[in-house]
Amino acid sequence: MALSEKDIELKIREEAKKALATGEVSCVIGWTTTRFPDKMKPFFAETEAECDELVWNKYCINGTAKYALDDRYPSKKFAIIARGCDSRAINRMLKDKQLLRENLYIIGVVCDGKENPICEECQHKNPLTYDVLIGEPVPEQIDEKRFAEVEAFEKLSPDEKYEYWAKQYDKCIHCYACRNACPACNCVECYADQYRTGWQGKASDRIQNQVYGLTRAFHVGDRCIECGECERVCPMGLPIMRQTRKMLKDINDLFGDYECGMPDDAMPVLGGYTLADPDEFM
Amino acid sequence: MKKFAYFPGCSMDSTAVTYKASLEYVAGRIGLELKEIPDWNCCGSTAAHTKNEKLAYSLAARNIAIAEDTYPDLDIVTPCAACYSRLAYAKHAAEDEFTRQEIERIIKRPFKGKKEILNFLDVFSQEDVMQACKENMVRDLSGLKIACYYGCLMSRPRKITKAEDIENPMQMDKIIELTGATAVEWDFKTECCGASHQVDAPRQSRPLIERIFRNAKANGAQAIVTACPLCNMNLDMREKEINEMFSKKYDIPVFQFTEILAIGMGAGAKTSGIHQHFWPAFDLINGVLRANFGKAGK
Amino acid sequence: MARIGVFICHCGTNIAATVDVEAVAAAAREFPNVAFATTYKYMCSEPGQAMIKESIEDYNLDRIVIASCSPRMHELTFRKMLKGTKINPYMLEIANIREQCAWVHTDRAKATEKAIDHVKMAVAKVGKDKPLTTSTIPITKRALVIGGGIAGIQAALDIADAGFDVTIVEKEPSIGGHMVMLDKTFPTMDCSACISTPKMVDAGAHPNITLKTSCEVEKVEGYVGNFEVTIKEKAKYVNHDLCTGCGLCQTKCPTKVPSEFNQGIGTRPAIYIPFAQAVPSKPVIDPTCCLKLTKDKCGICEKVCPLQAINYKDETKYTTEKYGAIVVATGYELVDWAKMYPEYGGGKYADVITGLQFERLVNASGPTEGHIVRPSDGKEPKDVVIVKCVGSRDQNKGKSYCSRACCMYSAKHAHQILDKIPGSNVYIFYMDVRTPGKGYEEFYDNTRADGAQYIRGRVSKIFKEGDKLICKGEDTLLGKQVTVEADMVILATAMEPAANIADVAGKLGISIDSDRWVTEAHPKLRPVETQTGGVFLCGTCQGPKDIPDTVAQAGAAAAKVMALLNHDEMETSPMISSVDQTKCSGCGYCVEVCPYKAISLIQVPGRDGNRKVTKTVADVNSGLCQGCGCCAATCRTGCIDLKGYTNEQILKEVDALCQ
Amino acid sequence: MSVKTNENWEPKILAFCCNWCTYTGADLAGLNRMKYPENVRVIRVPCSSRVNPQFILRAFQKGCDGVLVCGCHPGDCHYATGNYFTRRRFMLMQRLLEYNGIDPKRFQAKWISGSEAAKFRDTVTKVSAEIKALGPNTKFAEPHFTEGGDK
Amino acid sequence: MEKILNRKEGKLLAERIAREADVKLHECYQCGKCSAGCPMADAMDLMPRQIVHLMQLGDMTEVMKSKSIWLCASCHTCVERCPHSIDIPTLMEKSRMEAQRRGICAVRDVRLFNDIFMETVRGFGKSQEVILEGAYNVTSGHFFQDMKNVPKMLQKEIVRPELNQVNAVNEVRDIMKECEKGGANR
Repeated sequence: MALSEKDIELKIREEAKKALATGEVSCVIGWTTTRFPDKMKPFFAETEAECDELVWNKYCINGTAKYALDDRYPSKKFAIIARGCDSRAINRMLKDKQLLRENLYIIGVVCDGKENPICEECQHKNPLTYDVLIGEPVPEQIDEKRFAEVEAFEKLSPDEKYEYWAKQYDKCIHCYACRNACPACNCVECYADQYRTGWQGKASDRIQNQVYGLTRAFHVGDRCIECGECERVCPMGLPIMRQTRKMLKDINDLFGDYECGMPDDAMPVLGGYTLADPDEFM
Repeated sequence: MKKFAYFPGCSMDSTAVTYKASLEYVAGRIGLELKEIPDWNCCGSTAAHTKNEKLAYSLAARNIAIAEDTYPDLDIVTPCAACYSRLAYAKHAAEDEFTRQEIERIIKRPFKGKKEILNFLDVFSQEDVMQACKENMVRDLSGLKIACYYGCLMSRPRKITKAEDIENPMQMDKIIELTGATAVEWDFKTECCGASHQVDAPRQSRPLIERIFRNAKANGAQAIVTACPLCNMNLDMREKEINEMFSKKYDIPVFQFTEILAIGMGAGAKTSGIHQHFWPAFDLINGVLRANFGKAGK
Repeated sequence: MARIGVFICHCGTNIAATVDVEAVAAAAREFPNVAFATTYKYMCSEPGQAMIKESIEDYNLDRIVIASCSPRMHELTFRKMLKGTKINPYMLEIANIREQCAWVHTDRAKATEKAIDHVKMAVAKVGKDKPLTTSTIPITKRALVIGGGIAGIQAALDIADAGFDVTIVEKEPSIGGHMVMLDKTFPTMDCSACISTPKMVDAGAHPNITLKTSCEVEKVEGYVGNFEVTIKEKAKYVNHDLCTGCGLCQTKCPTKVPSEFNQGIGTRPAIYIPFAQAVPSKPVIDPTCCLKLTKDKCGICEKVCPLQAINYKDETKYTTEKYGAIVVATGYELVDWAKMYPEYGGGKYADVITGLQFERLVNASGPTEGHIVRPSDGKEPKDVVIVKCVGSRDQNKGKSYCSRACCMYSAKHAHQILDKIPGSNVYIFYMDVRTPGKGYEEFYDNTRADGAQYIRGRVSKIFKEGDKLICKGEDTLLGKQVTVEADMVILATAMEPAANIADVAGKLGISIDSDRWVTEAHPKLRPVETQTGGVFLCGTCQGPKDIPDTVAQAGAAAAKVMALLNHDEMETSPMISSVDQTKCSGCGYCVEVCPYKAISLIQVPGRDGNRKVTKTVADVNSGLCQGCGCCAATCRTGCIDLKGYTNEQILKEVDALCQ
Repeated sequence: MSVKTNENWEPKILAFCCNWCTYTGADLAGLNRMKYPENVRVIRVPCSSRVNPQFILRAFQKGCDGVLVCGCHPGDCHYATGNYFTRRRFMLMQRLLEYNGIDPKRFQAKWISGSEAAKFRDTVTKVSAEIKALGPNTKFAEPHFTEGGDK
Repeated sequence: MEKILNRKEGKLLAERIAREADVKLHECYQCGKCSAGCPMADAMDLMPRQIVHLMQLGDMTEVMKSKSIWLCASCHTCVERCPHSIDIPTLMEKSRMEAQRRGICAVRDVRLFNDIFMETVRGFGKSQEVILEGAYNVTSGHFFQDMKNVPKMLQKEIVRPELNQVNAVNEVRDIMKECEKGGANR
């Protein structure tokens, strides 16, 4: 029998307290209320009392995993309340060697979707990596339409495509919110901040934004876990996933089934090769 | 115990009386349920694929299609090596989607071609069936030296039969050893007996039989055991002729492996079918049983 | 502020005829930071070089661009020239205005424009050049030879004779390999043992050679000139320092198992010296069959040993040593034909033997003292069939390649049988007879003259009837089936690389092909080198070959090793990757893409705000890095960069082109 | 003035060539006095795998009309495996650029060995013609390059 | 003898047959292992190896005229032992069909037997061994072949007089009719 929302919330608090009680965990990363009933915010519970402020409802939409990068050299463990997407984010950062598994205590929670449009496409409602699991695992769905949007867009003419993106990048304010939210954007120092090398201009004009957008798509494209945080945090509403999904679609087409954030040892596509790869450059 | 969709093949209803009798007896003893495919037709045998590839696939496929419809959960088993080969070929052909659709069009039935096609050696070498046979043994055939003859179509071509060892298969050897008989090591287990040409090119194909007898004899076999009505008839019926033709005195009765099993399970001469052989077989079996009679054990 | 000098070469009229060199110079003077630009007839000539040197002094230049022929032509020349000046040799860029401009264009205006662009790009790039110094790495003047067959022995002797220390690692208890098993060698028919055992003794006694038998390479670290190799020494259970090799123990040992050296024909005890001429000629105990070690019974050898050299408690030992160069000479094995060819009896007939087994049969020191007899009943065979290409040239069942030596040794076997057994018949089933070697065709001729029957066709089946092995083949020249009733059949089985070659190759970082043969650096021009610097190869680990080719290749590999070890130190290219460890995230993707295993993740002290922390960052081994730059393009942060082709430089070049 | 109709307009094409194969092949083309259009500029890199996809973006941004990346044939890489990475990177890059409205002819990759001088000539000639037909790159370039195109 | 195909057509035909049989003709290097193990080789006028060689040469006339293509027992010994797994039985089978289409038949009895076999299947849906043997003996002129065994068969009740027939025999006839449309049969 499925647990109710309230049951899960209580269990989360219980597990959070247990985790803190071990003394090995410095804080539990989860969600708490704001003054708006339909907005929850990320929350770091550091004491037992604070654990009772942790909540679980359909407005808990922020990703929790990336906060673990706030302290890259923690003296104690972080406990993370992780839904399927968060667990994939954690796997991403583990594989990118930005987190150490022994520094994490993962409280997995089976999630049936939040008030977040990306959840409709979710292929992993069950956490993939966890130390303790709350809720009964549910059957996973396969999102048949994963690349439908990309496929439709591919059919446009080059000019139409360009016009579309030009309009989008004209809107972009170069705020890097997408980067800051993205679990795959986990470099210590982003290429875009390295002005001396001159990879990237600071200005927020169409060209610079395009360069940034494409570079980012290429940097995370083969590691994207499709959590949709980039689009969610974008203040200008850019369809950022549409770029990374394109990369993922091509990878699927060219190199076989591909999904990131899985608990396996597979290298990202651009970090490897096979002799049997297709060749178009003969 | 186990159920199969059963494709007897034309020979089972005519010349392969001994196979039919002994198979029914053994199946009954170990509780093997054989559901005959309703209104089956000839698989086409060698003649069809000599003449027309499409026809060869389609004739065989009709039987598979009926089995798919009538017994959706059962694997198909057939006693005849040629039928086995033709059915397996049809299944193999269906892997090509275009061919599969073409066959469907011709036979006017849905045809998936996913069913497992088995011969009776496959069935009897399954562990639980072996166990059941073992439990039902009441006679000891120790001392009987047998050359197991598999023929070509049970093992070749490998892409169709998926056989592990095509030069020296061991399935039948293991099965007949359940009776206490010894399977001799010999070299002509899978050499062709020329059955398909014995009628239309007898002069050229008789020597193929002779070399099988010769090698079996050279390796000390007293009897040859087959698992196919065609091979069986070909060897058994023509042994006398071979002896005359090549001035030899082979005295090697030819059995179906099910006959040996049936004898081991206690079947009489009539039930097991050994009285219906062309080359007399009764004396050999009788001798072995007499020699073992009274020995400790069974 | 950089002060750049630009020197434009006329190359006689090679450049000047198509490119307006003066216009290029004029344009160059306008580029930022260009302090001086001029042209000259032949920049690479003595006076040209002198002019550049003078200009560096006169105009106080700190970097230069030379617009001339391809950098592949004279980059090194000009670098050498700069060594005598105040400018670092790497503060130089070449603009290719000959091969890729003047020679391929005819329109003078457009060619000039392109030349100007090339100079502009070079100027932009040179502005970001940094002085680089070639570092030198010391070279350990010792060589490791993996494999103690004739290839390894020959290579080791050659290297040792040049005065360098050599270690031979051999997995068997004695060196010698396959050659010492052979009876005679074609085409000269000299005794194989007689020519190979002296070499073994030489290797054993050479002051510069250390033999490590019963040993295998466990781990290889480091790079050319500086390998650190861990060698695993399997337990011998006999103290070779005490043992004198009297051999008493092996005569008393009650255990008998098939002898590896005699290819299963004949037996050996559990404590054994593999063969009479073994080097070292001291026994080891086989722990898989020794009664004492398997069942804690017996112990006779310990009792009879006059020197108490037996030690049942012996254990596997590991030693680590430094070497400057490694020679791979792991040799071959015969394919397991019995698994591949059930139609030849699949191994159930004792009288169907391999060529190597025949070598032991016919060898005077072999189990039959050189009498050719059937292993099954000891009778002398009268009719012998030799089947060639068993496992070779057979995609379906074996290997697609030709094993090269079989044609000749089969002829040799035929000759030996006909010679030793009067009235015998030898039938050789063949597809093609391949005799490309000095004296080989003549040998084949002689074998036919001896009476060997060559039948062109592959045998389809070998079976037994009575005492005879029936071989069925087709005489393809007659177009008829033929049957030979043989007493014995010799199969010329295919060679394949040593079973553990993939493992060895993995440890050394060298590549193997789809048949597992070791890949040479270039099949024609670098036949004894591998992709990894300092690792060389010789013998049959590279592909099937006969003894003369093997020995020649061993000498070649030895020469390469000597050329390397002759230097005290070697220069490494400074144009390699380096990591800005303050920015590195330690994701390790560069580690994955590096073909030379030159990058590793290391722990370094760092700061996080005010805290002292330990960071994990990438680190480049300058000895291993070859400067391909794949890592630099993989790094998202851009913190790993390729010196001489930095991100900044290439971006500047791109920008310069478009301005 | 519309640049596209200007018959004198010459595209700017950038070619990244690996030192061991394609750059050698290009030198050989020179040695053999082969002829090809003048509008290609070569940047020498040690290996095609040195080419960061961001270099290509930069080239378009700065007004290049076409970019070519050339390296050794797969299996022949001087550094053993570099071009296998190149192959993956740029197959994806090409598709991503197309997806953003850039004609795939503007960014091409090709394997050209040190002996394939003719292939170098043919490739460069073909790419040059293709890009000339496409006209100047206006989609990605910084604004001042899109107006007029002349420097 | 009259040439039925000229060289070029033969080449094309050989290539087509090879393609359909998934055989790369060039792979055969004429080692003869196929023919060495072929049980029918003694009766064949051309060795299986020679059939492949003729196909390499594109001389399909010789191939189609040969007895070998009719005598192949499809035992597949050759394929399994071939170093290149060349599917000779399929090459033979397809050549045989081509020969039939052109009315060439070097071994009349084999074709006769196959034809009668298929006619009994057309008549009854199953093969009838007694009718088959009888009809074959009559049409081929080998009246007494295997007749010695008949009394024994009857005596031991090995064959019975009743006929086996498929109820939906029309279905089988339709299948045959449909397959024979393109004239593949003849």
